[in-house]
Amino acid sequence: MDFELTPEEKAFQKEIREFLDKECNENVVAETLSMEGEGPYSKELLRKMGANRLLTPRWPVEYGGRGMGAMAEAIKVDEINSHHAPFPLDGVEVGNALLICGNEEQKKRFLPGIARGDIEFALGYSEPDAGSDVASVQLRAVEDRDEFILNGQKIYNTEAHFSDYHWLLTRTDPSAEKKHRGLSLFMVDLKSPGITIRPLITSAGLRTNEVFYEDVRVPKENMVGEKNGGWTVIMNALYGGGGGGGLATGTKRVIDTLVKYALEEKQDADENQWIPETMAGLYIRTHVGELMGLRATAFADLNVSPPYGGGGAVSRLLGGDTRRLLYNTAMQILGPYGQLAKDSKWVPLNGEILREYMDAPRWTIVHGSQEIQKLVIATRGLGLPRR
Amino acid sequence: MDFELTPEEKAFQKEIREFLDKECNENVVAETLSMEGEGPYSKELLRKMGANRLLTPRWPVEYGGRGMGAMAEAIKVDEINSHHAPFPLDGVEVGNALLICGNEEQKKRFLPGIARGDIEFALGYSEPDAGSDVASVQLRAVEDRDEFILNGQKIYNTEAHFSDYHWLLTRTDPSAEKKHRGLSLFMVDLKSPGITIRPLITSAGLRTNEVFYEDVRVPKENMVGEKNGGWTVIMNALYGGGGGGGLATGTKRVIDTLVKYALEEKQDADENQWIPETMAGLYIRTHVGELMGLRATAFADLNVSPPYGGGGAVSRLLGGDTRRLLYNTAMQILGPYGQLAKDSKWVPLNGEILREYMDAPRWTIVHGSQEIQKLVIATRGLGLPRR
Amino acid sequence: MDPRLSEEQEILRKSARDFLTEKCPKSLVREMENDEKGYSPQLWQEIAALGWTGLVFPEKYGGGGMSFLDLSILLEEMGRVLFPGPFFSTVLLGGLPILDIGSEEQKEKYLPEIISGKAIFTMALTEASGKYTASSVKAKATADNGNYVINGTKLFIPDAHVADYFLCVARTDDKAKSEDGITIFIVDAKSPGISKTVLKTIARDKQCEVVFKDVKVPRENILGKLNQVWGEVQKIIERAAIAKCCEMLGGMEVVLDMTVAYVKERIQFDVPVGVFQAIQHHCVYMLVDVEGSRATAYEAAWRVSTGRPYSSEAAITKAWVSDAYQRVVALGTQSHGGVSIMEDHDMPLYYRRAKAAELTFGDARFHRKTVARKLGFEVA
Amino acid sequence: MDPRLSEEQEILRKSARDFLTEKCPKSLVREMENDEKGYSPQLWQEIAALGWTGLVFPEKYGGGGMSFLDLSILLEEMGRVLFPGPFFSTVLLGGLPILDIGSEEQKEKYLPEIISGKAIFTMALTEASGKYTASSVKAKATADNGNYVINGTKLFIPDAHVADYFLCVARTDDKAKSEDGITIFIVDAKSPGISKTVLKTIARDKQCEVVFKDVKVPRENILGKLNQVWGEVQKIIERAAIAKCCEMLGGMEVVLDMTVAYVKERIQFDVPVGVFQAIQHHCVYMLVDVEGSRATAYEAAWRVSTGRPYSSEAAITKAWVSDAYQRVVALGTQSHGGVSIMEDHDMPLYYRRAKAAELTFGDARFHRKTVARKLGFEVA
Repeated sequence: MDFELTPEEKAFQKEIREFLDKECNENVVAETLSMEGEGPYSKELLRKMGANRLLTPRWPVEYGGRGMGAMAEAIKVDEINSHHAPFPLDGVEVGNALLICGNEEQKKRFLPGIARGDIEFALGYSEPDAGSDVASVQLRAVEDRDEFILNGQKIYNTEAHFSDYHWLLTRTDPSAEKKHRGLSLFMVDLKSPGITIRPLITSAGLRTNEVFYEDVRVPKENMVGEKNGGWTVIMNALYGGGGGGGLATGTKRVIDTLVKYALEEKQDADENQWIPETMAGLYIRTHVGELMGLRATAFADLNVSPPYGGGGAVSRLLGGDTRRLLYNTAMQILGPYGQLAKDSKWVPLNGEILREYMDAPRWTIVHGSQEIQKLVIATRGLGLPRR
Repeated sequence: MDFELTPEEKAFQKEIREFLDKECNENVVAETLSMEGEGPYSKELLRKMGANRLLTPRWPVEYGGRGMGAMAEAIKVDEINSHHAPFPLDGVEVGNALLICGNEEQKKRFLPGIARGDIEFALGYSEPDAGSDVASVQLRAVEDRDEFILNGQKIYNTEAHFSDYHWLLTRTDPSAEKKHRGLSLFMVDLKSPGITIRPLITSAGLRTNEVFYEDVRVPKENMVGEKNGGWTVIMNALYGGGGGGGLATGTKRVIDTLVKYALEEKQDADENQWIPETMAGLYIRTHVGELMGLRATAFADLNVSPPYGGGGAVSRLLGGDTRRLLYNTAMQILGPYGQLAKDSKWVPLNGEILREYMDAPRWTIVHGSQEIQKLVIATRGLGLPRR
Repeated sequence: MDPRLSEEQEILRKSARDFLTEKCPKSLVREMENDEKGYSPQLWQEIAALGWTGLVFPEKYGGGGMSFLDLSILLEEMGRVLFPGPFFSTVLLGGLPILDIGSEEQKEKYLPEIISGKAIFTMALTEASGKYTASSVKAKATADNGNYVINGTKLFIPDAHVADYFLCVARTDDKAKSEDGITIFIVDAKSPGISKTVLKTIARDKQCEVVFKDVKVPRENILGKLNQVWGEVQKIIERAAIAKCCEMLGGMEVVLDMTVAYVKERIQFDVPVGVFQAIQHHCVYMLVDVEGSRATAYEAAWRVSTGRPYSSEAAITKAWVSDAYQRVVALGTQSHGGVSIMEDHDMPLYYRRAKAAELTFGDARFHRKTVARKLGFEVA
Repeated sequence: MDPRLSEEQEILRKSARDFLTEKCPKSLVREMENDEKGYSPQLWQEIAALGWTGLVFPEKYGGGGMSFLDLSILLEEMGRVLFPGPFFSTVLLGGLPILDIGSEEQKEKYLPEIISGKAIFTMALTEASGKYTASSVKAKATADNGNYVINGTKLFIPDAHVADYFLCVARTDDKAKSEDGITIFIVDAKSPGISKTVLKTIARDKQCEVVFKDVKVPRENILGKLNQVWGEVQKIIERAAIAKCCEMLGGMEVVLDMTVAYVKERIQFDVPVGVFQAIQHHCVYMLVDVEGSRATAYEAAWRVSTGRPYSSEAAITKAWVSDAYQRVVALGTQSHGGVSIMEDHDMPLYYRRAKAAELTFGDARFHRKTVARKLGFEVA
């Protein structure tokens, strides 16, 4: 047993940390925290990261990676988060699935571009009637010689307005008896005629999108996996990354900020006596979640199932709850000042706490609701029966 | 709107409180808190209460009641609880169902006896394979001229060892397509040949029983309601009482005891600074639950559905959670002393907290698990669909 | 015990609901969030004409002579639709305090203005600490030639930007104990030396910073006793907390209703999501919170209405309802899923106001401490 | 990072599990709850013969020379079967402290006795306050003719009734700061003046009151430094807390396993209850708690084992595992329903021990305060 990163991982951590300390300037951070998401400064940074092979450390060297493991990926995610750097999650998720399900031509065509920070993907799963029940997507793809013609609507496609490609789950067989057997996955150029992207703004002010398809044509070679085999592809995208996240530098930094705020602003110890123990509880949750995640990630790198098969999903579930508790507690510490928005007079901590508090529900809903996560853990991890 | 008891209710509260202050002596309390439950002192007290018409205030005068409402019943329950007096719940529950489903002869034969404290009933619902799923009971009742012959097993029948009759749910039609359509309800004399009662002890040291039936004969006139109509009868027993509990004098007394203990024994204010706010939170929960229960009970007396139809089940759900929180908190206040049992050296508060802590899981499991309660509220109260 | 509303109260509720459903759609609520005033003067005149601004005041001043419980029912309805504007400030933090402790002259002067919808009031109480305690009142009023001069900064003051008058709570004796040197002044909002800044809040509800710089107030504008008015201020806060809980109750009801309706309709995995046990349990716990809030808010309002003491009940109610509303919006959002975190959905309107309401007149922790004191603990 | 056990550790785990499955069935656990001694001397000799009592001690004293992590794995296995007896006290509260700070003479005298299974040790630390703080040590040891005389009452002392030796923590200088006047004495349990009372505890685990009345101890029985040993006591407690967490982890695993197995088999409403979402969520949160406990307990044990500092990790681990075990037994019981609240079911054995384990070496709140201090707060 050993809980330390390997020398190679430590070196990678140092490299990406120092890189981001230097390159992730306030323009980039402002874009990350803005309503619109990625902008020109972010794009520039991503290309620089790509040039240094910092975006996809886990991929094979031939596709622009470093051939490292899930732990390197976890280190990267942690550093990106804690620097408020842009987060090219979707491209990496797509690439992971391509590595498993794509053909050689697709891999060569897309992976190096993603790794360089040139190609951005937006995930196109959810539809108005297909939320947690992803298998019921209706966006129709009809074969027409060497193309497919797409018609329908996607929703909550967060990166669509600045991405190059859509990773699109479609229905190719509406008569399939089991609905997840009639799906196919396409990579669609978002500049294709017939695509309309409309902004949708969350209550935290973040931009996401509705994407409408009207007679959009996509060449057959952009289909990933088999026709009607789209379910396998997205399962690989969702769970194929393996690992379990892990490091929680960002969350620990928020805790530090709050501790500092409490020590400076809340000196009335008697009245605020609840704060130390509560913050300690949050720190403990964060630390335990981090250790769980690190273990799951290390098991993934060894290609060994962790005990009970719970793996990364279990640590992510804990992390989701921790996040919600953390920002609720933060708002309580700020008291009436907590309700003040970014550019208000008297706003504390730049309004970041309020922003995160408003954004908190998204974390337990998006990327598969917590209920679905629990179903996956219960049935896959613990082997409980399904209805 | 008015939140005060009526003068008649206040008078009844005063009467039963003064009666129990005087009559519920330490012998009775010892029996109530003992492993075995009701004993001779309890029986004597119940008969005295019956003679004063204190046991069934809600029943019509002709059957031994006072013709009062659900609020009087709630007052009675509260006083019995807070005095640690014996709790003839099952008899009253049986009587409530008899009032609705019994024939006149059955009412005359049983109700006055229950009201006098002469006849005790034990509920016979659960079986090893029929817990929350009561409708799947298997204890078989086969018609044989003017009798039924009973074979099978019941479990968790708490009062069986000191009761006179068993309120027994049986299967009369094993081929019924919907299993709850093949049930019938009998009142069985527990002294009948063929009945064996075996003690089962809970981890809190409370006695409950397994009851075995081997060719036990019960006369037809002891069947309540229609043959194969047992489900209707037990629904009336479980939910026919109406009202929603309400007063929480007992719980508030426990809170007072803990506050006093904390003030005397935990004077190290700095270290125990979590206690006041936590106890206040429990007091608030208790008080809110009490008000909810009182409202539900008052609505029942008016024969009006409360808003959302939630009624008493909702306040009982809150109460169950409060109970668990209360004894968990109590154990934390007692610290290492909390683990000491009744007759140990150094035991605090006579070991009552530990006893209740050990007994706590029973409250969220017995009388229909909390999951079933929630199902009832969701489907009956909120009209959510069933699967 | 009688849990029912009276016939008159049912009529009030129905007419308020009908009126507000028509006149206060969510489009107006959204518009007023970004409006400089934050309310519709025309709608304000309409509710004054309906008698709402005067509902709770005696007939002799032109009011409706109705009870605090009646007012609570109206507030519950306003809470349902998220009625924007200075109604709460004017009635709870202006009119009622004047009715409580004003001189007859003051009542005759100000109450008719409130009742007729002419004047908007608010109370300038809290300061930088954000607390509702006597020691937090640092703004100073200094006697000067028989009049007073006020200096200080008040924070989180609702509707100050449109108020015609402030009840300004200031320290008039800084040598006495905290509780013994506080006085309320009725201050004309147009007095020289007052400057106001609207804060940007989660509920976009126009809470303000108000700076008093050498603001002159005539001696006859003292409301109640000189120096000895903290007990009255506490009563005003407690009553306002109860009233706020009634408003919050209305909001919780709507969140529950819309959640239950949604989960009955929303199909996933070929069934309405309301069949899933997790969703059912979410809804059940929302119901527990709504019904608990109703029970305790109504009881507290009934106590105010019938002249019973209500200090403990205010603390119990605000503690419970503050937490309960938070839980209800969280579970409602979780039950809805993605659709309800979009800005154009109604849920965020309630989610944001639940937080603002939690914070005003003391959060749950503040009130739990009050209850702890009543249980016998010494608590800071 | 490598989350795996070594091959040797896997062998240790397997052999321990096989041995304990055979030798320590629940029937023995139940028998020992009511046994006067609380353990089986025969089984004690068997585990000594297997090398368990000596596992963690250097080979030069006859021990196995294995690591603290190896010991933790053994404790996890003991926690699974609820192994009764003074193993924990003897090794964690007797042998390891002697190994830490004993003189070579003391090591040579006592360690072989422990390793061979001859002597049972425990530590007499806590008193009436029940706390693990320096100021709680009130028992006095007074110098007398080069020797010491101990007076005082120790409470909640595990296995004192069968111990051959106590490490008695007593105050030798009551004028110095709390932390600076404390000394550990190795006391022969047969010394005149010692009286023991077994307390009746929830876990029936033979915690005792031990009264020292004019108990004479020779000067050479001082363990470590005179007056300056509190830092060592803290290390002993922290390490014991980590070890206890490994034991608790074993218990939690079994509760999860038996719950998952039960809900797969138990049929209600014509389906295994494990299909119900509420039951699934119970099990999922149990898994979160078990895996969280495993991660933090293993990391902490690894730190002890590799000579890294472990003070923070002990606090984090004991805080988490104490709460987690409580949640696991509560959810496990709720998922089982009625059957698991019966005394003859295995669940109450774990339910009761979860509470006892929570309380020993500081409960979650105690350790959260330690973590709060490490975050920078000043906490009492």
